[in-house]
Amino acid sequence: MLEVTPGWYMTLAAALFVLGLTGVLVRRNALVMFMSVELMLNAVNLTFVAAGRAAGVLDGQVAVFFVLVVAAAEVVVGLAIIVAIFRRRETASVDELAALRG
Amino acid sequence: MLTLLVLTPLLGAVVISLVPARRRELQLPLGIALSAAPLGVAGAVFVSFEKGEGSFQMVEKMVWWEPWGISWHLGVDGISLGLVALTTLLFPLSLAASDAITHRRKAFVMAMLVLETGLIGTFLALDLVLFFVFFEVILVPMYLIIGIWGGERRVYAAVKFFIYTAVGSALLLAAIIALAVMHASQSVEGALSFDYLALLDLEISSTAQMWLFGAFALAFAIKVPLFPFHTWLPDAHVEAPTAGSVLLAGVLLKLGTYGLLRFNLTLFPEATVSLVPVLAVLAVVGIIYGAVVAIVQPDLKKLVAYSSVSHLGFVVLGIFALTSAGLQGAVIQNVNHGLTTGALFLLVGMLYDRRHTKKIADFGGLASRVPMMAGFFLFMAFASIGLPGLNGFVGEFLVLVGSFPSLPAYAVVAAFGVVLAAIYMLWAYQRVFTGPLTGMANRKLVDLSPKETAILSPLAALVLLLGLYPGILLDRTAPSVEAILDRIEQTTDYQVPSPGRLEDVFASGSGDGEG
Amino acid sequence: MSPGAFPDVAWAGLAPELVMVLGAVVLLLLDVQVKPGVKVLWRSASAIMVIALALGIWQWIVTEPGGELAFGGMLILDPAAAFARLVVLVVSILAISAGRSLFVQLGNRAAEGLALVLLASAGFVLMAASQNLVMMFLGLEMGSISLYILAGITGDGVRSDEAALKYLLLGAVASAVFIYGVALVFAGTGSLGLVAIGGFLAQYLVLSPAVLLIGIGLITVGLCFKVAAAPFHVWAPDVYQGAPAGIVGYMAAVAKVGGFAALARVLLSGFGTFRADWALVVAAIAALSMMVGAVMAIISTDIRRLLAYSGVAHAGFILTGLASGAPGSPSVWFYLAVYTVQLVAAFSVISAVGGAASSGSALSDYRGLYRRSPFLAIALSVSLLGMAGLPLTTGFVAKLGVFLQAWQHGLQWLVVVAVLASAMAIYLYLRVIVTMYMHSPTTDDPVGSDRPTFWALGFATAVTVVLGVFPQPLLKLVESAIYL
Amino acid sequence: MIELPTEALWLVIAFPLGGALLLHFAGRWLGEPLAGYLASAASLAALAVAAVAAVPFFTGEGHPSQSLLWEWMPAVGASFEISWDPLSALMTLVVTGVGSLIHIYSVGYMHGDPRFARFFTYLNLFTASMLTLVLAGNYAMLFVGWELVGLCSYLLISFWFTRPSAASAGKKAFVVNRIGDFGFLIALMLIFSTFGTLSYTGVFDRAAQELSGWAPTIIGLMLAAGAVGKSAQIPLYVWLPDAMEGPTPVSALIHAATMVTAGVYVIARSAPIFELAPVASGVVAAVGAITALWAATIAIGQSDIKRVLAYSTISQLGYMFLAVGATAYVAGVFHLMTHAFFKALLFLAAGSVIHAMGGRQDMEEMGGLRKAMPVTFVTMGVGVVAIAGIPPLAGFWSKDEILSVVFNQGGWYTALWLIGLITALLTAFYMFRQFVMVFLGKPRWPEGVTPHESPRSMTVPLVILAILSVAGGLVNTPFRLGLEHFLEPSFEGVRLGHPPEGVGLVLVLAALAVGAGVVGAAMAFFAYHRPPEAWRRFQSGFGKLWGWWENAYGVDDAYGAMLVTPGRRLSEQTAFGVDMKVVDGAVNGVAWLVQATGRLIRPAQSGLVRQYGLWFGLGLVALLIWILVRGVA
Amino acid sequence: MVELVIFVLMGSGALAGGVTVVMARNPVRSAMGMLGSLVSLAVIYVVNLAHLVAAVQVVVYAGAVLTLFLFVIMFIGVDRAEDTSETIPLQRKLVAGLALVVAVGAAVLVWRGRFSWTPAAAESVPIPNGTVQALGGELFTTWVLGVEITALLLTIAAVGAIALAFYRRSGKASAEK
Repeated sequence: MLEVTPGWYMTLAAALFVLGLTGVLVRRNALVMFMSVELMLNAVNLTFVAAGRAAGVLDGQVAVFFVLVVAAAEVVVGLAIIVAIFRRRETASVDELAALRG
Repeated sequence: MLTLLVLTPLLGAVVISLVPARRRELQLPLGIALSAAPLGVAGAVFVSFEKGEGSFQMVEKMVWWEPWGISWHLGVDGISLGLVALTTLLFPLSLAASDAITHRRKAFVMAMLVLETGLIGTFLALDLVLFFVFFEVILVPMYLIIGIWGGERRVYAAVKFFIYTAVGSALLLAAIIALAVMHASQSVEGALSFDYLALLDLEISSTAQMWLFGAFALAFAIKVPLFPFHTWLPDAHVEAPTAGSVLLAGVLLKLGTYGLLRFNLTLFPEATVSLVPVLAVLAVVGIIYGAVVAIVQPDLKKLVAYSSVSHLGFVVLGIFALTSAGLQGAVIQNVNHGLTTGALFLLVGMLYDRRHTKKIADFGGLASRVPMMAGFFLFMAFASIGLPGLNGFVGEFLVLVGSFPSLPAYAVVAAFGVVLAAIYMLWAYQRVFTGPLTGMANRKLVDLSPKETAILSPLAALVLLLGLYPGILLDRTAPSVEAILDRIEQTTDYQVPSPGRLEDVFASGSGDGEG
Repeated sequence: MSPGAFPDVAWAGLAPELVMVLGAVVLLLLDVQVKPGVKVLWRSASAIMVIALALGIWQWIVTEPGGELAFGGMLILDPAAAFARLVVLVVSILAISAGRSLFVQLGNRAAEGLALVLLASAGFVLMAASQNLVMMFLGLEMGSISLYILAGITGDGVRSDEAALKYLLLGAVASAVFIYGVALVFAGTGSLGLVAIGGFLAQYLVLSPAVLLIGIGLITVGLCFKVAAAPFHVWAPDVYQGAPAGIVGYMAAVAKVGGFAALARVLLSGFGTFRADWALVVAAIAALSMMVGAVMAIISTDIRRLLAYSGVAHAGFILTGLASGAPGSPSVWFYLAVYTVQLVAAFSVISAVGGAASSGSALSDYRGLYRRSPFLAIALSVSLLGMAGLPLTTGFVAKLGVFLQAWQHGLQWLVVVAVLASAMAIYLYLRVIVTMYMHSPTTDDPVGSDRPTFWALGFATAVTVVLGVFPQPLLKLVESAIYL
Repeated sequence: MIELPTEALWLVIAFPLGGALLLHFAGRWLGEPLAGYLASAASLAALAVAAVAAVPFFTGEGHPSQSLLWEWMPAVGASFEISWDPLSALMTLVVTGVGSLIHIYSVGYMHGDPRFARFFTYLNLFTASMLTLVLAGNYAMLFVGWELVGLCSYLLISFWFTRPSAASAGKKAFVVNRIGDFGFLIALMLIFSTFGTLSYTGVFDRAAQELSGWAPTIIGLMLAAGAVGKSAQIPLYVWLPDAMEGPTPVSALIHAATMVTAGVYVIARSAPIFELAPVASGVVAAVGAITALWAATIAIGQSDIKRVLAYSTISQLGYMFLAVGATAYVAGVFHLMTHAFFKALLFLAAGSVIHAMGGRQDMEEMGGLRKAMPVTFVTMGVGVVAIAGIPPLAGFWSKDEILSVVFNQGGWYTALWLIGLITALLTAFYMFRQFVMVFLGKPRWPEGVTPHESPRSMTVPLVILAILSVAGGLVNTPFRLGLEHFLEPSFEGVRLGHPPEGVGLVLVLAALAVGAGVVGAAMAFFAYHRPPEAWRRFQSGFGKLWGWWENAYGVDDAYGAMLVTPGRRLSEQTAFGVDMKVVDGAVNGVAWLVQATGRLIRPAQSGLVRQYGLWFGLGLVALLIWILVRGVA
Repeated sequence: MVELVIFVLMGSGALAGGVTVVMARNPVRSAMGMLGSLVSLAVIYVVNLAHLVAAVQVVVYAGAVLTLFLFVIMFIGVDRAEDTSETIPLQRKLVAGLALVVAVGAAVLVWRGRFSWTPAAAESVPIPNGTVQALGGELFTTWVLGVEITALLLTIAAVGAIALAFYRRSGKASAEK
């Protein structure tokens, strides 16, 4: 019978991570980009949990807790910036923000 | 005493900085007076220098950056002595010739004094990092002197000067680091050391010597400048103010030849011996090339600049001749070139101050209007051409005769440079000073003022003195030069050629000898 | 450790951070309740910083050479961390001194701004002292998020917002990459503490190191992003250009300190046994950074972008020291200490010239600056010459230090690349100096600088020159800042 | 008679040198004519010292001696040392003697020139330099004098520097000389690397031991190259005619009597080396002979009074070369001496003429000056006869000795003898042609010219030189070889070329030489003692040849087209093509490359945050791949 | 067996949610995809005995964070389908290439057998049970500093939100328009 080892979860996490990264790269809506970042962080969390299980320690789950908080804090600040930008520019597309370059 | 010598100009710069801006009239005279102080100290050094001694004298050593074994280590020997004296001499003179600098004069005087400290320090440093520090620091005041008080394209010239030199010294730094690390791996305590005297004891493999030699040589070749690294020089000279040109030609270029002589020959003797053909070819090409290019230059300063390329080629040839005469010639030619070319730049500057042009075509027949100036110019031109009895000849002759036993073919080609020197110098003199007086502006020229005469006279006197009695320098140089050659002979299988049948000379020479 | 036991807390070891954090909170509360003037807030923040610095010096003195673990192994209070703290604090004090006009312009947001500076500094210090990778992540985020906000805090320009958003988005990705690397290292070793990881790796031969290697790679990349090393540097010019002038220097400096401290600790004390695997990668990043930074800076026309790219190059130089392994860490610290001071000084001048809240500083604005304000011009020149590594400035000593280390540890090729890059870099600093001294100004209006800026710049200039000539004290100091 | 130690001989140089220094700094203050008198006095003082010092050689008691003044460049064995032997004594006497006369002459000649004092400064400096050359006991010191006389020649040729031609001529003289010096310098290098010293004693004493194979030949040829430049032989003679731009006393002193003979002196001095190098000697002789003929033909076609003399000088120098090349060193030096007398005389006389003609030098404008300038007429006549080789004047004895020695060498030297003989004929022809054109016939003076005899200060030297030209040859006649004995100590151990033994043959040869002279003189007389139209007819009889002579075979133009113009073009190409475009272009190219690289990668910095993310991702993946490939694979 | 089923189901759910986030044209749909993904992961956490984490995942993530997202989406009115065509040249191709390289790289690693997720020293260990008590004990002893920092992080976030968005409206008139 197939046993689901932590490796399976971690593989899934890896896929999610790459998916999230892809999302950041292909979407131009800043909000969706943030969601993709969240996806990446979720992949990280899954890895932590699975790795913690494999190692038999709780540290993995503790780490998830902190990553979660960081994600939340990032989202708050990010959304604040997006709102601020939207007030001025009426857009959430990052492609239109390219005044700084060269 | 040497520390005093290095720091006196710096102290002078501090003093100048304290002069209030409204006492403008004080700045230049005070600067001249302050730069005369190191001249006095240098004079004392010269007098107390032991003649028969080949090693370093008046050595001072203090720990500086201890964790890395870097020390404030100064010393003087026959190779640096003349250059230090030359440096201290040229500074008061070129400051005195800087009346035309009216704009930001205080800063100018300060830059000059800082430059003097750097130059003296470079010649005296016996710690490689200390040397490098001075070597690099010089760039800043020189850069400012060209870039702020220079001619129309001053910025381009200044930046080119700075970058070119900096690129050259970049690899020098890497090589210095390599030496220090090598010292760490070879010494018992495993400590880094940048001490020149300690590094002399290193055992460096042939391959490593090649690389390190290359790095050192590149830095110095750019500074000399050796063909084909010379193109910064004409630009820098043309744009620099008079004092800048004088010091650039008079002293800065000597850093390159001094470095080759001081470091390449002693630290990497094996590589030196095997790379002699490369350097000698570059030197000889430089001699001929510089002269050929100088002939048609339309700008007097450019002409003198290219003549420097040619003259410095002699110095390099003398160094890599690896004979006593060649090395002595190189050392004294360093000083000679500083005197004559310095004086020529002073003269061109005086002319420029009067006419605001350096174009040869703008002049003509000036000798009938300014005979004194013409006389000095001709005198210095002949010194530069290598007229026996004047100093230029002593250097060139020693180099040529000294390099013949080891590099016959090169010496012969180089000797042709002497012919070309006559062509470009005399043709320039002819076009500027002889013939009928042309142009309204030229008719109103006034001859040298007593002050200007006073500036040029000591140079002329030295030109004559060194031309007729070079022993004053050679006596002090010879032991140091012998020490270098002894070192090369001991560490490699090179033999300094001794006089003998020509067949033997050609057989032992570079092989491709010709008649 | 049984549940319910009193946590192991080394309060004294974190005294400076506590002061900063509490100070930040106090500032925020004061702002809400008392609404004091900006000047008062600024003075309070400065005072907090100075107290923190005093405590930091005390901590530096009492720190044991080997360091000690604190907070259940979360932190290690060793000389390297203590030194990082000193650097961060000095830089912070310089930055808020020179940045006073920015806070004045922020008006009712000044308290937030100052609090964020305090919090960010505390965050980066924690990051430098972290022994646990998740702690490191928290410190990193604490600092980074504060910086994201600071980048956009003026809010009176599109460019400022753009900078903040770019910084945040890319920073979030980099953070995710970093923490994913941590997760993979955790998967590969079963622990989050660097000492434990080091012990594990020393004890067991890792037969299939792929996960670990990927983890190390991801952590390295994440931190390289923070320190703006090529090719992970692309955000830096945009952010430096768009963020308010008064704070950019600070942002750049503390992020570099924190990032390099973390990178050094991770690579040297965690993965020291894997040096064969990462040294070359780090060296390659270093080489690329130096080259790309120098080349791109040369063609920049905005002085901030120029400094950003030059910062990329400097990241390369510092990585050169890092790639040399543990013995190189004193040289890394020396470099960081002197470079960040120069960086803050340079941006302080930019702030004085262009306005503290401004975005973007065209190089042409600096034409003839010497005539408009000799002091600012000289201060900027000294900083730039220091960055160029001209002898008799601290920059030279710093470069010499890292080069020596790299050469001693088998990275001769990197030293050659580095010296060439530094020669190239000289040109770009010269460009600025040329502009300031050798071009005539477009306007003759004098440029003023307020008293704190004057002192901050004076200090930075003096440090750059005095320590450049006599670096002995600082060299001695960093000798102990080594990762074991 | 007191005996002067060799150590004191530096005084010989010091007098004129001191005079030069004094005049340089105080000349303007001294003014005319005091400056001239002082300079003359300095020269005479040198003559006096030299004469006293030379007495032992006359009495046959003297020995060559050396005296070290000071070390110059010990590393190459260069020092200032004086060598005093009959050869240098003779040269010193000639230089100071003729020089003093010319000094005195110049006081009159330069009257009224604004730079009167400066002229005497140079003249004194020249005397000092020439004495340095001849008194040197070391090749390096010889070279000092060698170059300094070149310098003085430069200064004096372009004395009237506002004339572009004068300035140009001075430069040309110096540069062409430098080309010869190039050879000389190589010779010095070779000598040093063989002997380790440049001192005469060190070299000559060991020459036979150290030199072998081709070495002496090379050294000899290189020395000869220097001599060819200084003594204006083919192919480097072109500077001398132009040098006539200088004041006439200069032409007399430097470009006839003394400096140009330095080449001959050097070869004679280096006899121990040439002794070992017959090929080099042969080349010298051949060059001399060919130059003699070549220049003589050109002299025929000249109408400028000084140019005739200039080419004549070249031709006569050719004789001297022929002599020393044929190892007839004594004969060469003998001719050197007599030539110094009569050529100085001729030049000074020509100067007197020019002076009288108000600066005009074209012989076509002269004629019939006999009455106006009797002293000049007579003295110049003496000079012409002397140079034509008519006995018993000085030129006969020396020229005859040369020709007979050359003949006696046999082999291909016979051809050289023949050339010499033809040249003798031509010499007589062009000199008499000149004499006739200037002094005889009807005056062809332009308007406003009223020739008059020159002042006493000019005529007295003429007379003295005329006397010397008459009697000077008697020091070394086949009947009494005074000079040969006198010079013997200088050529110790050197095989000297000798005239044939048989009296009959000697007489035949002498008769041939005299005959050639007489025939030439007669031809000139008949061709030119007629109205100008008749000359022209005579001249056109030579067809194109005359044009070539007149134009000096177009050598100047040919050099211009073959060397000067291509040289300048090469220089321009190098300076503005290679240097600015290639060498500097490469430097700027590097800078451009850096910027181009920057511009190439700048688009990556597009400002688009997603693209930044992509770069981040690419870097990340690349790094991971690398680290994995290294660490796992 | 149960775990396998849950893994397959929830794993697919998480991936599908993730794909939705990336592909959906409407941000609201992305948010929904996100929700799906988060919840799926929460289930997986439960299977891995990470109970507290699972709870926090649902409460904080799905509850708070996602709500915040939705709120902002609505607030700034981008709750409509948007153009998802690529405007940056080569971006998609390069991204696809990147993903492909990662996939191939992973495959190569696995295929070469040089890949193992777990530590070399891992023996069979009991699954750590992430009860509230166990986790809380860890958090408030060993990790207490982290918890403190979390507080600071949230403070920073709050301050940031105020500084960036709140004052913007009430503060001085912005200079740039």
